[in-house]
Amino acid sequence: NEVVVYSSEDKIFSEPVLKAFEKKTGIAVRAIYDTEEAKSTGLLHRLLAERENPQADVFWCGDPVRPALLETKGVTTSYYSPIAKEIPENYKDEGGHWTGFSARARVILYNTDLVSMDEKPLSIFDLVKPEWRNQVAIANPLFGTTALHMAALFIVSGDEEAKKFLNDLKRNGIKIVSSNGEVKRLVSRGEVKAGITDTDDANVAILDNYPVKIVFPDKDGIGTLIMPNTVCLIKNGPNQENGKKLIDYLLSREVEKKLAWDMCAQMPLRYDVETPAHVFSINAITGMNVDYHNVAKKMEEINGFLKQWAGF
Amino acid sequence: MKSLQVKQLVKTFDKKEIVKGISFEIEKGQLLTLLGPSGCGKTTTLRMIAGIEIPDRGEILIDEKLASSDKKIYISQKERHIGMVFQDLALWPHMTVYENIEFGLKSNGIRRDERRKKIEEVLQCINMQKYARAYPQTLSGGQKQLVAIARSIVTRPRLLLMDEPLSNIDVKLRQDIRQEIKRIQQETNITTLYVTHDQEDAFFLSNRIAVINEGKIEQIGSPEEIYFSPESLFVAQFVGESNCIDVKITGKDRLLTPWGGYVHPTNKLTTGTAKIFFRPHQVKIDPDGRCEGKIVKRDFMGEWFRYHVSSSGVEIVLYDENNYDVGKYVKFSINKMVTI
Amino acid sequence: MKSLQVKQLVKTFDKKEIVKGISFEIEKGQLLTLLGPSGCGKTTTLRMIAGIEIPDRGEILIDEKLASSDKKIYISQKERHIGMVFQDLALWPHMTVYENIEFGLKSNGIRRDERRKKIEEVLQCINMQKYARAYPQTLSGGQKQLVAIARSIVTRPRLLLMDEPLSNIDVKLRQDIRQEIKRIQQETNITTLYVTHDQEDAFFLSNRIAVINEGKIEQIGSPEEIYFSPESLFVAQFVGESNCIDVKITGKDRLLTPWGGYVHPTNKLTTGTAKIFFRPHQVKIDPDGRCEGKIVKRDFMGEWFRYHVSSSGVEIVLYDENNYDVGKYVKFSINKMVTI
Amino acid sequence: MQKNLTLIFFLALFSCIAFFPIAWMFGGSLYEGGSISFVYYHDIFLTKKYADIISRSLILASVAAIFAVLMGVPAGFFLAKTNFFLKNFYKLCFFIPLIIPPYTIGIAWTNILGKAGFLNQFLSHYLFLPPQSVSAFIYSIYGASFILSMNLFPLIMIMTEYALKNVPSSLEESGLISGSFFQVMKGITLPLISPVIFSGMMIAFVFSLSEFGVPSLLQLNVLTTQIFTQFSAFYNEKAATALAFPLIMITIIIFASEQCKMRGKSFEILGKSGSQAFMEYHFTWLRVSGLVFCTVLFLIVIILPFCSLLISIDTFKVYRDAFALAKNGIVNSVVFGGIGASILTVVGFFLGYATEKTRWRLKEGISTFVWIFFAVPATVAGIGLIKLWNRPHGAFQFIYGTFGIILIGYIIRFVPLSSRIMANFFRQIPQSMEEAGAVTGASWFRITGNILAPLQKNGIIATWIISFIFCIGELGTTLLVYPPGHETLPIALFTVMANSPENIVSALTLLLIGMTLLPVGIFFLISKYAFAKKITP
Ligand SMILES: Nc1ncnc2c1ncn2[C@@H]1O[C@H](COP(=O)(O)OP(=O)(O)OP(=O)(O)O)[C@@H](O)[C@H]1O
Ligand SMILES: Nc1ncnc2c1ncn2[C@@H]1O[C@H](COP(=O)(O)OP(=O)(O)OP(=O)(O)O)[C@@H](O)[C@H]1O
Ligand SMILES: [Mg+2]
Ligand SMILES: [Mg+2]
Repeated sequence: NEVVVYSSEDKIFSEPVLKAFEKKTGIAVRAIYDTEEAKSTGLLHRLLAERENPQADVFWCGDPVRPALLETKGVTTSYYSPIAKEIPENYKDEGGHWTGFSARARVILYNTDLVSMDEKPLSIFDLVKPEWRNQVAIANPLFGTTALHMAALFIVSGDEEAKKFLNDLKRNGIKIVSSNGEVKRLVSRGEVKAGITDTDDANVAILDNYPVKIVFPDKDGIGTLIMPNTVCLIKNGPNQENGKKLIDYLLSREVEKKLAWDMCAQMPLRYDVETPAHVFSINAITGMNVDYHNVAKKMEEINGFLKQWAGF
Repeated sequence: MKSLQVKQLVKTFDKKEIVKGISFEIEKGQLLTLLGPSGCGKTTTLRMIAGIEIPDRGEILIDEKLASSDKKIYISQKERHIGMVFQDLALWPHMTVYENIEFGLKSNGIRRDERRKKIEEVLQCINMQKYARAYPQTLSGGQKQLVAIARSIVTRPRLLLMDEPLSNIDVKLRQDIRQEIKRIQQETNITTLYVTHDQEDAFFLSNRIAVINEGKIEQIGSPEEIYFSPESLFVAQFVGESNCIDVKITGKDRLLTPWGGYVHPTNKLTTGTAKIFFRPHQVKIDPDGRCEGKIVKRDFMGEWFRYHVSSSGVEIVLYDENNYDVGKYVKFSINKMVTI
Repeated sequence: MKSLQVKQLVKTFDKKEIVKGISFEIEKGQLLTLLGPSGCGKTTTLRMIAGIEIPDRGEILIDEKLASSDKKIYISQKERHIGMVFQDLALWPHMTVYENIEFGLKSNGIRRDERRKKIEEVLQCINMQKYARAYPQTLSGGQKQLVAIARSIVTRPRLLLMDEPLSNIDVKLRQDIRQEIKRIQQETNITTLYVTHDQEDAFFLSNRIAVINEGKIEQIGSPEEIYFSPESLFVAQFVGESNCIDVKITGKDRLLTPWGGYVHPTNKLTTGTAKIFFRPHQVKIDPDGRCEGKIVKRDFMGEWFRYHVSSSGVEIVLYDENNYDVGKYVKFSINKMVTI
Repeated sequence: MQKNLTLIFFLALFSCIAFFPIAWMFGGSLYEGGSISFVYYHDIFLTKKYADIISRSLILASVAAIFAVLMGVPAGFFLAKTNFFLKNFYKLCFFIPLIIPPYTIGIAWTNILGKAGFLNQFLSHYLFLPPQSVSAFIYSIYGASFILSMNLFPLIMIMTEYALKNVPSSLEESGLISGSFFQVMKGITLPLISPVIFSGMMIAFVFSLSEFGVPSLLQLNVLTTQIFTQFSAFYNEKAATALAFPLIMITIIIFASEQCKMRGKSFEILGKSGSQAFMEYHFTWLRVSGLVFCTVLFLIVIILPFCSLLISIDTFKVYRDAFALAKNGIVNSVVFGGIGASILTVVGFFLGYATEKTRWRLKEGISTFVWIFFAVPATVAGIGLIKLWNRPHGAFQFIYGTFGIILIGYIIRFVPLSSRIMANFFRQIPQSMEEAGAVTGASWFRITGNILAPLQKNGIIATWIISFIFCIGELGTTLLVYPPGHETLPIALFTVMANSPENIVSALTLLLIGMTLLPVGIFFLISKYAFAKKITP
């Protein structure tokens, strides 16, 4: 009586949730977590390689795009969780292959020792300005959430715009680092003034009480990218039923709340889950208006460009 | 019955032929000595017989069973029941003297108490009992060799190969060990193949001696044969000291030597030149000898003096117990000689 | 001037005293040989002189400068300018013969072409030119030793220590090398300390011989002294073969031997017992000898036969060129004898 | 016979385990659109871009290897050849960099050499190096080499140390007669152990060549990061595999060159006698310089990078949390590492023997064959393993579902390593030792047990320790194949690394160090007594 879950959400956030599920249902959860070093793609490879003879039942993914990939490779199967009705439509796959829940967003993290309140960037487009020369860090746009962010950006502001923007950033000496964690590290240590990263990384930096603050960019412009966690059911997993149970649990209000109050400060997709002061709820910030399937497609298109942009 | 037959053995090291078709046989319980200059291939031969080196050509039969033929091995090292004293000993540094000797017994599955008995016995006869617990590298050169000997004989092998086992052992002890080896070898009649540079050892121990030169056997025979009737110049000169002098054959059994004519069998020849050969102690200094010469060099050799005497244009070596000064003129006579 | 002085040298290995106060001196250009049974401490002594082992007590002076005193070292190994042939050679396996010999020259900062010249020279005189590029493990035992010798002499050291350098080399070659060593040693007059078990070598090479027993020197002297007038029973028996027989002293210069009374200096003693001692070849078989005995054993020794003759209750050893059968009764006479 | 059967068995064992998954991957990369094709190889060899990448990889690896030798050989030398204050403490500490994943070391160094790092500020303040250039250095190829060399030098250190312990004093004594200390070291001692040093260098080289963590952290464009990009940005595992091909080529070339260099020479040195087992020198100046060198090294490779770890840990509670996160991993690590190391040592022993001591005609071929697996990227190996072993059938499931699959991973990744080390230590055992045993009629097993193994003692110790550390540190492959609940310490470390408070990470790192050093330390003690018979070469 067990369920096997692969989680590419950071272990320290996801493990407590799964433990809670264990306690609640008495179903033993056997989890495998991913590592930052491998850009959280290790599990993806594992899922793909195990396709012939799946070992996992559930894949808890940190973003809504990789499930799309799995779907196309025929790793996942569709499951409409009853409880998912409470989740807004655009955070769900109409095919039922994945369902989103509490979300992260892309933010600008800046170091308050080096940047005063009124100099702080309000839009990612500010970062091409000369005063930010050599003072901005971003994770390698080929991987992880940054890749999503770029793809989304290309969609909302058109390829030409986006390409130009990126090239300007490059010209402005932006530092391309290995991961969002790195961005966080550099900003909080004051190696650079600001960087583009995820809410959870940013929040941890704050809790480690480094002199950093968050900006949700382009509030009154294109908005920033919101990335729900997603969960999907693996085709022919060993314990389908328990898998579904776990999915139902993960999508529950309870979990969204837990994740909101945890260090990762994930934003509930439900409007009526109460959150700590520093955690906005979705409606409080302007999200980019994109369809994640398109984002997935867009990534395919542009990562050639990004590859040479990032110098690989 | 023959315990060892070697037929046309050939071994080549990086394109240099080292052993060039050696053949010999040893009867059960006999001891054959290989004599020969450094680098003539003695060790290599031994190693091939032991099965360590693989011959390029030739056959080896042990107890008349084919052990190896050309490059093919039929009897593996361990079935050959060989005891070997390596020229460079190859004692095991991580084992005490006792364990070094014990190893062979162990691997022949002999019981512990049995082993202890045998080992103590053999330690006795090389009298090294008090070194049983010592590690080889704390032993003196000679002691190491003794251990190596002990290791090789304790298993009472069918065939014993000894490569200069006594080279680092002092004369006195060597004589005892020699006796020991002879005793053991005869009692348990182990067939033995023995390599030495010490001609005393060779003459004392051997039933037969094979003189090897540059990978070929020059002569096989009893010590006496080898010593007194060498078949080739090499043997004559290699074994013991000797004088070789060119002579004219002036007629049947007539030789013209630097000291005038001699009557001596010339095996059928009636003309041409030949060599006569005689040992230093076959020449005697005596007042009424027919040859005379001047002493040009004197070496003290312990048992006797060695004199280099130059006489009628040739220099000969002779031994005498008495002490004559260099420069003195002496008369001498040649008691025995051989023509080659 | 003395190139080497050793005073009361003592060395202890794990509580066993191995060298027990050895003292000797060597004049510049002289050659001293250490003779002694296996394990008597010869190598250890050499190693201490070379500075490899640190003496527990005693002084070593080289060219009359204090090299080490008790446990303190004053002259480092390198400054001692020593050439040494190790008993177990210790050639460097990763270097060719050439490189092995070259090392010493290199580290004495000799120029390349210079080096080549010297090395070729020395290879010449051990005639191993064609092995210059060979690696030690591909050499025969004797060849290895030759390389070790070459390595030790090529640097023309001030002091040459040779530990059984010829043990694995055949008689003929040994004689040549011996000559070589003697030549070099005399020409460049290198002081040499030489260890051997081969008494021929010892007698041939040495100016003086030191007989060591159990870490103590029994006697130092010229070969003749050692051989003919040994000061102790040990020396008498260790060097060469000898007969020692108990006799009664019946009066001034009167001895009663098994063969009746002899007149012989008894250095002042007029009564009691003594030992007489004589060499096997100081006994001659002659029809009108005054003693008679029965041949109980005959060994063929190459140059001569060794006979064990039992006569009037004692067994004596004698050499004779002629071949008598075992069991035969022979008359013999003792030409020389010494009392100890 | 016994001998050949045994050797062939181990050879076959390794081939089956290692060859098929890897062959599978490369086979796949040659197979595109239903037919054989070279699309993925084509531009690797034909475009300038990859030429640059490969050359960059080569620079990275060579510099790292050289640095590692420069640090490791002297360290090993001092540890073996003299005796000084805190010697054993240093010896143990010097393993730390090898234990910690290079990625972590990288972070530590970017921390202290980054613009805001204290060392950077120190340097720029006192040595007037512009902060830019310092941080530029650490983010450059050379920075990466530097970091990797610090990660790898212990490997060379320990190999050097134990090789030196095999050099019998008599060979140095005969040198000291005519040469000074330095001349002897330069002319005799070091050349005698050169095969060991050389292969240590090779291992360091290949390791840096195929290491991914550091280059990716520093965003260097080298082969491994390219491979990773193919894997994780394009999900194109065939292209990725194809990219691993140059790695293997380079490895083979390096290896061949080593084989040539050593041909003909002999390093059979054990069993020679001497005044003691091996020479230790007690010149004061030597001890002092040993102490100084090791202290400086200690400051650079241990104190500097890891003091930040220590200070970042404020409360003891942190350890409890860290322990709670990792306790499962700790047990697994030690158990798997222990078993893995032992297996590696055994297999390595026999493969090393086969490639060094037999008369087989093919042995060079074999050693090359074994060696190339060292260059296979962890991810390729991992995926290959999954594809091969993840099948519904019982046996497969059994292996795949248990830590068996992890051990198999270890074998693929590290048998090349262990067998190489063993082989080079075997070089030092004279043939005659075995021959002398054989003529007594001893079975080969007896010879192996009573003669070869004891004589190989130092080799075995070195191999076990190195294998153990590498096993515990293995991440790339284990991550892909470990069954749920079997995570090892590094995995525990890396899975919580992202986004967990720094002090937890530090605590975990320290745990990792402790958990590795403890067994190693214990092993030192055991090995002191286990091989009770002191072998004094
Ligand atoms: N492994 C080898 N590789 C190449 N040449 C070798 C090898 N072993 C021996 N030789 C050569 O073979 C020749 C004979 O060697 P071997 O050891 O049989 O001589 P030997 O008769 O034992 O001489 P010695 O009496 O000095 O021991 C030597 O010239 C040696 O150089
Ligand atoms: N390192 C050591 N440890 C303990 N005992 C030793 C050591 N070296 C030598 N010995 C002992 O010292 C004694 C003398 O050794 P040494 O090598 O000097 O004898 P030797 O006179 O050279 O004998 P040989 O003529 O056989 O070489 C031997 O009994 C040996 O056991
Ligand atoms: Mg030989
Ligand atoms: Mg000696």
